[in-house]
Amino acid sequence: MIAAHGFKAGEYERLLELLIREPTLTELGIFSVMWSEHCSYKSSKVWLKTLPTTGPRVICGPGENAGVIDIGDGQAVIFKMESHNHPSFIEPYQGAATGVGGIMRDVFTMGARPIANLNALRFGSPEHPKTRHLVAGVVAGIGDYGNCVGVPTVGGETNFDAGYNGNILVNAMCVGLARTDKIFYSAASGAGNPVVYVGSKTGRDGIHGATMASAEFDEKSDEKRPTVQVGDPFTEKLLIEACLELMAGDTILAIQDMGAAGLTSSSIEMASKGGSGVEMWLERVPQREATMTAYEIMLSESQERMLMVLRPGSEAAAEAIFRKWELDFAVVGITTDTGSIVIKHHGAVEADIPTAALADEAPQYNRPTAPRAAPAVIRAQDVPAMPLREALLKLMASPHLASRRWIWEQYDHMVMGDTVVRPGGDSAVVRVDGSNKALALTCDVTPRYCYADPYEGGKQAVAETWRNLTAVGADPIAITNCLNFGNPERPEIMWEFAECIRGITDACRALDFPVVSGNVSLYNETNGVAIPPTPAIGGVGLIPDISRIARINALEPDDHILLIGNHQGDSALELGQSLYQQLTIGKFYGKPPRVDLDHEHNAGNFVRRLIRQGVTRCVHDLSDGGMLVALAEMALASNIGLKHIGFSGEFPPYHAEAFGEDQGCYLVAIKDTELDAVFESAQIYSSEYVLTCLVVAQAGGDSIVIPGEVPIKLDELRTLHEGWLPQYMNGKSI
Amino acid sequence: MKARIKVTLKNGVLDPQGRAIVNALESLGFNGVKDVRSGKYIEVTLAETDPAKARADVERMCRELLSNPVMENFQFELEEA
Amino acid sequence: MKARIKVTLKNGVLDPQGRAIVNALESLGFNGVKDVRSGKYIEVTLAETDPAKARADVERMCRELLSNPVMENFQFELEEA
Amino acid sequence: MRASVVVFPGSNCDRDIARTLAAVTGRPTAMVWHADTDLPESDLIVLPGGFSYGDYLRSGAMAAHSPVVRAVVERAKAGVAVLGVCNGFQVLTEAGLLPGALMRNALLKYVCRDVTLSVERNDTIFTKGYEERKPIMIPIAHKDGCYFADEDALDRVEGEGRVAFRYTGDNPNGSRRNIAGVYSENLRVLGLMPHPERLADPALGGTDGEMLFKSLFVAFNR
Ligand SMILES: Nc1ncnc2c1ncn2[C@@H]1O[C@H](COP(=O)(O)OP(=O)(O)O)[C@@H](O)[C@H]1O
Ligand SMILES: [Mg+2]
Repeated sequence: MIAAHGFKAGEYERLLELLIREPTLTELGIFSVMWSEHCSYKSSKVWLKTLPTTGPRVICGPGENAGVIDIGDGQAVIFKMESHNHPSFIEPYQGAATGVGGIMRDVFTMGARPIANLNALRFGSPEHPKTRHLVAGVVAGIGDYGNCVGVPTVGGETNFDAGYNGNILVNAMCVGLARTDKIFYSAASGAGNPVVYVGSKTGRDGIHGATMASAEFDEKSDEKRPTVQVGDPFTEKLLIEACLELMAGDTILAIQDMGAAGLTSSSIEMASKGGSGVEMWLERVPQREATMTAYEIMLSESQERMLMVLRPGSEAAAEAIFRKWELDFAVVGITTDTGSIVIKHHGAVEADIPTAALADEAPQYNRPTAPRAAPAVIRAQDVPAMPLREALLKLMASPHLASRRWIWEQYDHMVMGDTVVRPGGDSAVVRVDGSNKALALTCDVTPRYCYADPYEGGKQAVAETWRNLTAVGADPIAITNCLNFGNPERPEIMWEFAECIRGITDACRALDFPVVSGNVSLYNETNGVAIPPTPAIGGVGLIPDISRIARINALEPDDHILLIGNHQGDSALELGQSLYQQLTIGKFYGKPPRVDLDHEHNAGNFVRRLIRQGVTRCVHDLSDGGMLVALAEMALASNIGLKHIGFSGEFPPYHAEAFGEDQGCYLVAIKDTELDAVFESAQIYSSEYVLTCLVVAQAGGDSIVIPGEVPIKLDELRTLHEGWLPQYMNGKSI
Repeated sequence: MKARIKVTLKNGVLDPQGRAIVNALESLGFNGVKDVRSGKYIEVTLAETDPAKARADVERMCRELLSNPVMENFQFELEEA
Repeated sequence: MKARIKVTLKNGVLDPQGRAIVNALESLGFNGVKDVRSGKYIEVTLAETDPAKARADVERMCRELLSNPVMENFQFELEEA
Repeated sequence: MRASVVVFPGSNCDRDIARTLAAVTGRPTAMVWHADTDLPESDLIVLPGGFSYGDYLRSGAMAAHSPVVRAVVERAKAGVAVLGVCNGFQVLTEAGLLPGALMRNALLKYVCRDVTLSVERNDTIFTKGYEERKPIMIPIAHKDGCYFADEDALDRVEGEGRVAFRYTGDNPNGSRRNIAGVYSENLRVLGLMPHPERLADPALGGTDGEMLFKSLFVAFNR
């Protein structure tokens, strides 16, 4: 029974010491979930503490339901990213849907109206028999949930890699908008205040797996078996409207969504943060089934529920709002000054635990780490040359780079009427309703870089996020993260984790880009095979004036395309971990490209200045696939050919220049009349900072003309680039 | 042969559609609706004429495609087409 | 009483869901699937104990809410709950 | 022009369309909660997009039976203009104010993207400002937008000049005869799947949708 509750060595003994007696079954369940990795962050906390989390705009950093950033004019952006990996592997549609629902609740709990969703998805290799089914289910689940709630899903990223065959990743991000004077927190201080339950009824959804093995239940009885969590986006929509309506007044003292471990973690977090206690009467909890036990009610993960502490006397007015929205509302307890959580069910005390034992006294580990050997630098000459045309066509049609339109067209990305830049570019741009300001939103990480060199990979994830925000003209202001790793009890995995954090930290410091919220998902492994380390970064940028932005698809005939950045730095002649390397050799290996953070900062600031000055309206950064791929993406998106492409190297093959994944570089479209001025300012800038600025292509025609090769018709390229994913999903290709 | 297949949610699995139907029926003035559970109905026409083989096939179709074993049950009847 | 209601598409109404199931069954290796029609299955539990009254009620529920006569037919069975 | 937007639980384009209406008319739009049966005096009643009552069972089916829609039907019969967009169109067909039904998209997936439409006639209160036959670009965003009616009904609707818009590029959802929107017999009730309110602001990439609201504005401010 104790083992079935997942305690690690020594943890149960610690529980006995704290409680000074044997726990009841309900108490055992409560300790089990509160001390789980998911709730306690026991393996990751020591490292998370090292992240930079402050800055002039930060109103609230990690620790609350979501991070809060000041965007001026009395407005705040509230955002967070969260994983729903395991549930999505078991039941992709519901798993992904409830992931979206959960992250939105984290955001509106704090008083924000959700205004945009993003999702970072990692699937196994396309050949794997489960992949197609998982992609279909996850995308439909995310779409159906967000579409119904009416929050636009404006971006994300999608990878296919055999490293996720047994453990897919579904990371959902939500961004909301609030008034800085109307932000709600979860700390329930003070005694004698009513504890109120609102939303859906409680059923046996997703109860901790331990119940399956617990003696009280008959495994054969279908009736009592915990069930898959089912999301109801309609109820979520009502819950958002009802909560925001109540939040317009001042009756809420504390509020907390019921996420993982439902009523247990929400009530304990509220009490422990507020230094109070709480007593609850479970028979008052709205229930879907007649015969639920205290254990089940406390551990249920039924969706679309919230817990709040109200100002005494305001219950009736609050209830009227929730009734209007046809939601359940029940006073289920009261705050106390005992410092304990007391759970009563029909008068019987089912649990009585000091909240400190569950929260502050939860186990914490500084787990051992063991590094892998550093990989070697892969020079251009180590990788065979393939004709550039052939390589470009193959890369653009590959699972890595093929268009994700099939995914984002299933998401309503326009509802709410403020989507200025839709999916398909570097960042989505969502206007702050009723103003000229906008937010830029993206999420990024390159897991193969993180595997090869976790420190560089962590840095790169932050830098790419920053770059994608810069590429649309935004000031990058803060990030959230979702750190997906394998089993932390293995020193190699713990090392990956620690190194990624170190990389993220250095990049955040150098780029003034604080971490304001995040989530950790460990144990993503099957049969001892872990996923590649995947610290997904979600970034938010601020655009002061939507008339001064750049897009990937604004190229016009005769525009010159400048490469701005450090393309001739030490990584220019490397191909380690590039998509091109995998295309020609069949695998990724060696050292990934490095990010020079000073350079990143300087190049980005220069590009942003050009956008703000109105000198360019078309920008795209270099990432997966390198320069030639970025050029082709810009041409396709704009539906204009490239009548000339030039390389700076002295002689062919130009494969490293074309496909090397150099960091900190942008393609910037400039009109002929502006060219001299841009060069001049680049020259002045580079007297102080390192900056390369050279013309690499000119727009025009309906083909991409690579020197010495047959021109590539845009239509042919488009068919290949747009074709792969729909054909794969139809079962017509691998 | 023809298989008439019903796919229903397992007990305890939330059925928001069923609940919505209850509410709608009530607002239409139907009192006394105690519960509604929603599911799928699928008719499959098979070339197979041997009942035993057809039964085995349909069983496998239900298990592998037509129902989601994590949250659904199925049952079916077979008849001459 | 309990009503077991099947709502099906009228003949001649295109059924892309059914079509997709045929394709999926084929790719799973089921040959000899001649046709699939997809529909809804709804179980309504009623407080009513009089079969005639229950029948009239369910008939009206189907007509007014549970099916859309533009494209769907319905049929149902009643049984003691 | 006095415009009212009906808000069902689950509506989610109500604010968007109210904002567009307010921008065009220069006065606030009345928002009518689904439980209210006394609609304010209105020249135009709008049923917005979204997922009314969760769109369970069939899209629009639950809303069609709500008290407020019964009141809308009364007004429509009295000649008041009614516009149903997306979910609003589904509600109007379910309520019997417009012919046909909206079924699951032929490709079974939700689809959100711009489509081009032909304006079939530019002599109604909704379309007077559009140039005849000039295609317009408006986004769609739906899973159940495949317009269906039997052949006789389709012939009748076409014969009576009640097709409002057709998809001119790829048919995005399998709609019969590429129909994207239809009128009532008196041409004062319009239902359409595309969202004109979504391209009515240059900052969002287009303004073709705005003319529908401007046409109404002109019609009611003669
Ligand atoms: N799962 C997804 N959901 C929504 N949009 C996605 C998803 N995956 C990719 N996209 C979109 O496709 C485009 C290309 O993605 P990506 O190649 O990751 O861009 P970048 O290289 O600029 O980070 C982006 O606009 C992104 O938002
Ligand atoms: Mg980019």
